[in-house]
Amino acid sequence: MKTSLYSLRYVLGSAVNGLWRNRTMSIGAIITTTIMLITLAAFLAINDTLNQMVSALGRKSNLIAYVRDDARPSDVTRIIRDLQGQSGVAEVVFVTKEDALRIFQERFTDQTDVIDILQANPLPASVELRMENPAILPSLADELRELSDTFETVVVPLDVVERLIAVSNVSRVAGTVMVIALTGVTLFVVVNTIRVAVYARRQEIEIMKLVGATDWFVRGPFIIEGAFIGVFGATMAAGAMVALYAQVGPSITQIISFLPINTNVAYVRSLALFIVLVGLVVGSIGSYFSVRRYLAV
Amino acid sequence: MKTSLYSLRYVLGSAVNGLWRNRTMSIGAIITTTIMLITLAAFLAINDTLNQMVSALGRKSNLIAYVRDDARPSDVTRIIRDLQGQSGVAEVVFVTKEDALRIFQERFTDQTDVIDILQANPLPASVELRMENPAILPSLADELRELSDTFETVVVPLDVVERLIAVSNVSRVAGTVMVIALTGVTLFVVVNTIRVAVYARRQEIEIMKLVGATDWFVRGPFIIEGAFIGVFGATMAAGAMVALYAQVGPSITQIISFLPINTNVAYVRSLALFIVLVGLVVGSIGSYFSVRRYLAV
Amino acid sequence: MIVLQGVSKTYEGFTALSNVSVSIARGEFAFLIGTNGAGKTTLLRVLLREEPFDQGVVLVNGVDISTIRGASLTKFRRKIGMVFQDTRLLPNATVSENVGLPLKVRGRSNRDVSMAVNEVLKRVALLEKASRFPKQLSGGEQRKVALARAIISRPEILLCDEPTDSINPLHAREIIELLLDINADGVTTLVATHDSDIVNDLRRRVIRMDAGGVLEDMAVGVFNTS
Amino acid sequence: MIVLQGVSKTYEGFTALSNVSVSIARGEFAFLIGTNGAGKTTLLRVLLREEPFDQGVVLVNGVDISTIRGASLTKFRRKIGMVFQDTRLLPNATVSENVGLPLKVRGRSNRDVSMAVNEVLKRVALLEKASRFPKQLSGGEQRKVALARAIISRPEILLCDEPTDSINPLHAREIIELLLDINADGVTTLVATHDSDIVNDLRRRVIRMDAGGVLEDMAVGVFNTS
Ligand SMILES: Nc1ncnc2c1ncn2[C@@H]1O[C@H](COP(=O)(O)OP(=O)(O)OP(=O)(O)O)[C@@H](O)[C@H]1O
Ligand SMILES: Nc1ncnc2c1ncn2[C@@H]1O[C@H](COP(=O)(O)OP(=O)(O)OP(=O)(O)O)[C@@H](O)[C@H]1O
Ligand SMILES: [Mg+2]
Ligand SMILES: [Mg+2]
Repeated sequence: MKTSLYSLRYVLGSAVNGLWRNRTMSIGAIITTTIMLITLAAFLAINDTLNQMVSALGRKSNLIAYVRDDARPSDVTRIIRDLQGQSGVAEVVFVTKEDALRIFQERFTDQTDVIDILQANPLPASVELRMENPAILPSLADELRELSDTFETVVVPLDVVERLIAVSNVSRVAGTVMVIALTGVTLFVVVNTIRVAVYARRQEIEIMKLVGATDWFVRGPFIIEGAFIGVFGATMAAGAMVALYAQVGPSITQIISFLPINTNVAYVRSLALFIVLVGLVVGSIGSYFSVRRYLAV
Repeated sequence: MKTSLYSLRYVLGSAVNGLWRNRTMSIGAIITTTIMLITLAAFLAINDTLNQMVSALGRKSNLIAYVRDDARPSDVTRIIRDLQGQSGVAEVVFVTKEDALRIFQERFTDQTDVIDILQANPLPASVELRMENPAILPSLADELRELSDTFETVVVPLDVVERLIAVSNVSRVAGTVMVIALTGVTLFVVVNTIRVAVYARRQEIEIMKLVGATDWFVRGPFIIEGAFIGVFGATMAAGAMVALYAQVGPSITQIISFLPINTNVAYVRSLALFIVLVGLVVGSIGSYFSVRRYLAV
Repeated sequence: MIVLQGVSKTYEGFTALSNVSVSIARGEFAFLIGTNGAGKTTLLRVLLREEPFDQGVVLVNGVDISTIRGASLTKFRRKIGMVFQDTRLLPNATVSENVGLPLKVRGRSNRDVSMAVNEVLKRVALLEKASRFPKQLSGGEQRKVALARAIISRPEILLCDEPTDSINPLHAREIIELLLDINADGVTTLVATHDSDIVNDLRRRVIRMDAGGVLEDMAVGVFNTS
Repeated sequence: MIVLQGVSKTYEGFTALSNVSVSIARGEFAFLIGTNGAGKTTLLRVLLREEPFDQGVVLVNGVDISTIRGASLTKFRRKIGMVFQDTRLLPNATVSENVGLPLKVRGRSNRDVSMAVNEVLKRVALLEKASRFPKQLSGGEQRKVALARAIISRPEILLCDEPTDSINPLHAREIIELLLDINADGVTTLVATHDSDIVNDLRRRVIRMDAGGVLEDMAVGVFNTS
């Protein structure tokens, strides 16, 4: 018990000494960790933003279901309520016959006479959808077409929708692949840096073993050093990220004010926490494995 | 002369030895260089693709100029020719009165009677633009509005245009910032790796200086080693990139076949060449500066 | 008891020990001499289980050391104090930390360690340089630190590889006296050396090696320098 | 001609040389002796311009060495061969490469270098270990390589820091004879050593240092070991 307490103190003191006395390596490793994690965090944030942007663009796309003049208003109301509850649908707008006429007149201001000569308003009322997830548009359109008592035609500007779906799929897949790849790269580079730092101190490890140190006695300080490098690098990365978000976030939100970009504190905080956790785990595990091969003395 | 020739041979031989005999460090540095440059190349490619995708989306957006019924056909033809020559304009389509009517009828299949009761076709002919660069739409619209002899109204679906301009600007700026940042990160990490490798061999440098070596005698092999690490890492990165492009390129092109994504050989080749060049320059210059501080013996 | 029976060892084809048989009783003091490259260091490294050997048996206190693994190896090495020919000080640890390492490794308290460090540094006259780093010491001072580290844990077996190298003759004698003191407490002591004066003065057991083999084993040995 | 006038040197507050004045004629042979930490190594490092000094003047062939910079420093060092106390071999270079380095550095052809390397390795009896790396050599063998590297370029001045450390007495004598040979060709030779037998045998000039100062300067010196 006493022994392990003393050892704990030794491990911590030894780790601090190790970091300080090998500071060229330590600083190199910390800076590498910092910038790799900043890169990763920035990429996560940008990927997230781009995904949101693409989804938001998709939301513009719509489905228009023209309502039969003889449809039952209660049916229409019910369907609209159903649609509003449907996941993937962002907004449901009901355009009355009068609205349709007004829009038509606004568009063709110089041809009001065309309409004026008609006895009745020839334009139908319509239900217009703005989508959260344009991918479900085709099937939704089919469903609505079945309701032929209510709807005359269901128009889906299909080419735009397809393009948006394709773009958003590609960008989502590309983003996910890049996030995974960049995470891998970050882990690899950080671990490699630690590996090289440990390699440069392999003789220390051998000497300690020859003097009667257990594997854990040797490993301990190295793992703490690695953890410290990871956490310190990650904290600097997280700090830089939070600062950047505070600076850049609002101006992005302003430029594309119509898009609900995530710049809220909770999201940034959890991203920062995640980054620090990654640093801790990668640093300590990286050290553990880096030291291992030199322990076989 | 003879001396410098022998030295050249020495420098090359010495560099090869140095790489091999410090292979833990060399391999670490090469792998780091490789994956950093792969990341950079992938990012350049993805950024380029996304920019193209966003631009292509922008192209869907259009400007519709409704032609006066009494406009002079020769004016319209001339304007269309001018517009086709204008940079930023992707496509110019002339929709005749008859086309307009047909489109209207197709859209409102059940209201053909509405039109039928009209004595004449009330819909105007129009010139529709698909833009390469939606940013110039507003000014272009103003120009066309001036031609009030020819055009009745010029309609620009402004909200969509504005959003697209904003999104494409943000994504272009974000992309450029990320490319610059990632280039910086890549250079930094590669240089840092080389710096650490040189640090681990600082005593060699001191010994050589004490034995009467000139600075260039010491530097030479290190610079060649750095250059080799850079070029080798970059070549692997470039190879991986070309292979990936060959694999992934076609399927992306297929998924979003409507977008003219750059997967052509020339582009990939120049990107690969660029990456190798970056490796060469960063490796050798990184070594040069890393060795410098230990030469002051 | 250290017993070597027909021990051979090659480094990548080069024979460094060939058919070495020698035994050293518990509490014995012996010199290991021989030309450069005779195999003295190799023999000591084999005894510490730093280097494996190819043939033969090495018994320490009756245990075949080639079978020792893992935690037992750590325990085994804690019985041994070694002065390495190339000192092998931790470059990034102070003199105190280097000397105290064998005790730290055993989990001793900071107070115990620093008391022991002070005592042993006093014996090699390096107390005032306790907070230096190895490269801030002269060559002889570094070797004294290495010696201090080897003896601080009061090992059962003391292996000294050229303990008086780079050491001034006056201090060298003091160091040998120190080793004899320690040996008098029952510590088996094996000293590889090129210092003929000391060997000839002490008239102790001398094992002379050459080309990897034991050439002579003299109970009261002399170091013939001509 | 080497002249030191009132040279002092401190390492971060610790005085390693204090007011040293000594002069060594061209072609002279002198031993530098003194207790551990006396300042012998420091003096040699000052002469190689490895370490700066704080006070006094050091003249080598009439040139104040503290003023030498850049390319002149390289030229200056090429006049000197040094055996470092800690050998300072390149760990990643073979014996041949280590020994040949001073010639490579001077831009000599591969043939010239390998001929010279062969010759000098023969003189220290290490020819058959030419392709080994330093850590594949015994301690004494490493020191011989360091000596070979110091003499291969036929320097004007030879500075040897414990050249017989870890070397078997028989070989030690050979090495000293080699140094005397070289000195006979007019090479100014300064040998820091703890080997009293050799110093007492040779009866050459002995400069005895203590605590950073010169205590004695004897034309025909003895090494008093009691
Ligand atoms: N790692 C190695 N690889 C190859 N040969 C080695 C290695 N280590 C030592 N040798 C060789 O083994 C022989 C014995 O070496 P050892 O170090 O045991 O000699 P020693 O008696 O201690 O010599 P010294 O008195 O010079 O210290 C030497 O010829 C040496 O060159
Ligand atoms: N870098 C340094 N920092 C602080 N003190 C140092 C440094 N190098 C040497 N010293 C001290 O300077 C003094 C002289 O050292 P030097 O190496 O010149 O001694 P020496 O005469 O060569 O001793 P030895 O015979 O043991 O080799 C010693 O007391 C040493 O502790
Ligand atoms: Mg030895
Ligand atoms: Mg010295």
